[in-house]
Amino acid sequence: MLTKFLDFFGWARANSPWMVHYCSGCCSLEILALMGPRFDWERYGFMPVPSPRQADFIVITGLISRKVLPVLLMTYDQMPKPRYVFAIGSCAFDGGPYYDSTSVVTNVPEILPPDVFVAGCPPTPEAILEGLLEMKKIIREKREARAEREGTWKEILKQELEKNPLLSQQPFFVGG
Amino acid sequence: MFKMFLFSLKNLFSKPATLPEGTEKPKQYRGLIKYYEETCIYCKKCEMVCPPGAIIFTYPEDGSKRLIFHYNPYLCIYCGECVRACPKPGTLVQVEDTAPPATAQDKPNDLWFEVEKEAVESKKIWQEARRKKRNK
Amino acid sequence: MGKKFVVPFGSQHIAIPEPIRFIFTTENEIIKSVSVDFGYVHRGIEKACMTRYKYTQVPYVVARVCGLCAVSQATAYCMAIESLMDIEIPERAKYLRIIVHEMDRIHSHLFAIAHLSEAAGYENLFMRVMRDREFVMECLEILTGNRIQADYSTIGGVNRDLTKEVYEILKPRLDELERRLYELKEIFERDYTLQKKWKGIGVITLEMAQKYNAVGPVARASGLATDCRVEFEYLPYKELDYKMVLYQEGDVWARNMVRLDETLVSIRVLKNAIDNLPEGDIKVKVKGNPKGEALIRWEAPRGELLYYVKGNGKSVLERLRIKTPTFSVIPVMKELYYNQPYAFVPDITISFDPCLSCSAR
Amino acid sequence: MKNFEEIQVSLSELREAIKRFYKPEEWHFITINGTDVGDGIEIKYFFAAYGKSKKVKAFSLKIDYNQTIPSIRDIIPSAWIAEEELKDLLGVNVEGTKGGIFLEPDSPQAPLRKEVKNG
Repeated sequence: MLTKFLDFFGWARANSPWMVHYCSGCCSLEILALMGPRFDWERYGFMPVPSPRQADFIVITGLISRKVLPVLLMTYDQMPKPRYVFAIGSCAFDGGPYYDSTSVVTNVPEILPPDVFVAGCPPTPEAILEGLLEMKKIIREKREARAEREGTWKEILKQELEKNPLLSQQPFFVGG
Repeated sequence: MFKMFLFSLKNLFSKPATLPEGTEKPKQYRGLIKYYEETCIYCKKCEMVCPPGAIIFTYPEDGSKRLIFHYNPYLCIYCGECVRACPKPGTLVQVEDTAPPATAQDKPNDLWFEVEKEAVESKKIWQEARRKKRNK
Repeated sequence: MGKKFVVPFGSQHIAIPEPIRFIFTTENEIIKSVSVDFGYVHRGIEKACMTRYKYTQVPYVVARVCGLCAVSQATAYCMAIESLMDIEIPERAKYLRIIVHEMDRIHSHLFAIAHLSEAAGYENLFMRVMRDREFVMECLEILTGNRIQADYSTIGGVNRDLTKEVYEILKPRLDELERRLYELKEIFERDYTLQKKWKGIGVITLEMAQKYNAVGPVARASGLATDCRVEFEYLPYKELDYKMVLYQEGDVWARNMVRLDETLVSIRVLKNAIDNLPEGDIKVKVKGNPKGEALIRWEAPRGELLYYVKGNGKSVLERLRIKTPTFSVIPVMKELYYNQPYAFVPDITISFDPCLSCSAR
Repeated sequence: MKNFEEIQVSLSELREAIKRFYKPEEWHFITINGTDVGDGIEIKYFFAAYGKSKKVKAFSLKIDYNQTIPSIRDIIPSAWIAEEELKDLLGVNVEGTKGGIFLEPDSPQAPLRKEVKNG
């Protein structure tokens, strides 16, 4: 009986995954195209929300630079569990064309491993939608997010905060 | 405001703009790279021109000339520069498919980092083998 | 004299599409001082183009500077190298470049309009503009093979030809888009809510635009006539009945209307270009390495784009400098916030159509 | 082929020259560009004429790595952004810049210098 009831939560979550819109690269345009009427992701229950506090998953759109990494990790830190990571674009994979640049984080999959990764430069909305449906399955089966299991993001965030204590004094910051 | 309201009313009764699931892609899409080994001359021009380094050749241990082609669809930016750089037309072809979404089980990045390491190491072994062959 | 509050805006914020950070000090909701930090997406493209990539590879890398104006970046770089190496490209390639470049402008402007209407709380209009934008996105995909990163221009010409079948698909779509855009213009001109929300907000006067060197639609909305398509003749815009759009008001509404009118002008140029496409090759072969220095000023969707290239006879450039349009409007944006109520900040910010991943490079 | 006019100035006359030349109604200040040429840094101030005149002018000067250049933001108020960039990416000392807009403190400073290697 109890397990059935818990299943209900997975089903409910999977049918209304909300996203925090975290844009850092040019792939975020295709996410906006998804919001439009032509690809219409709301028919599957996806929705952008303004605050990470309400979000179920975060989208890494393209590259992550060093300066933006603490912002990303803090945004992720503020999300309630269970939380999932969705990454699109070659830059999120290995830095893409900037793989030897000194100011781009090339090991994002180690720091914050995505649960679903969609390739492309940028991927088409159809491909992103396919990936999102894949993630719906993961939420449905209540698999643990990969970032919680094997990511090193907690240590990295701690290091970043030690390096730059001003970050933690932001009005909306709650450490975790 | 009234005009917009009229448009909205009209939209209620017109055909939806949303593409239904499983709509076919336009034919001209630039997608994955396909490799046909029969005509390859192993000049490695594609490896040199690729901006993100999504094409890597590893070297066989026995020192033969047939290099092994590796291609990472998740790193590729689909610019098509390798196809244009290829001196033998037909060896590399750009098709319309895209890479399927990768989940945690696939771990494409870990495998790829191994290939990158292997390319450096196997080159040394290959050169050694070549030298031995030549000395014979 | 009220109490002072410090309000951070960004770097992760729902109203702005990309990471930029403003720290406003407000007094009774009126902004008294601003500090701005914008280099969140710095990724060293210039350095990579100066150390690792050959000059023939660079067009594909600089296209990734920005998603919305990817075509402009690559085209501007190619034209800079062509003027440095004295390459004359075929007439057909010039027309094809105009076609793709104007399509890029249309989708970028429509995106900005949609985003601005969403910030005004007009979700219905956002959906409508995004729906119209898909017409041109599909045209781009059919013509170039990708919706955003076209990778169309290359040094010495373009990569793909416009075939007969593509022409058959493009033509009706553009007609349909034009009809819908005229409807849209009527809405923007007449709508009561938008007039209330946008008219007289965030006014940039002509003197201010000149003093802070504004570019692109921001400058043209204030009556400052600056448009590189008119000033320089790299591509045959004159033959295609191109006219500059000028508004005098300088407020949020005028900036929006400049963008909307420019899309209409672009469609006219586009149709003329498609109909009068000359026959011939699309590419010339390029030999040798660049030597010397050249610059190009080019009109990207957001304004003036500067590419400065310096070569020293090797295959890797010695210097590549990209000055993107948003980089130039940040000073006037910062100045505009003074003595404005905090509630106007999202509207003013988005009316500039900021692209920070451009300006940080 | 060079397609712009270049005027050589020295470090001491730079401010005076720009002050005499620049009129906001006629000239559009584009940007400042710095190039590491091996034995110093070449700095160019680009201006373009409004209207149909197709003119681009550049004031250029060459400085040593540790020389300080004067700020021009009281003449051209929008120049601060380009000066901050010079300071961050090329390590040029410009009066009145604070730095740190583009780079993190722990990443290599002045990445556009020739001695800084990528990767």
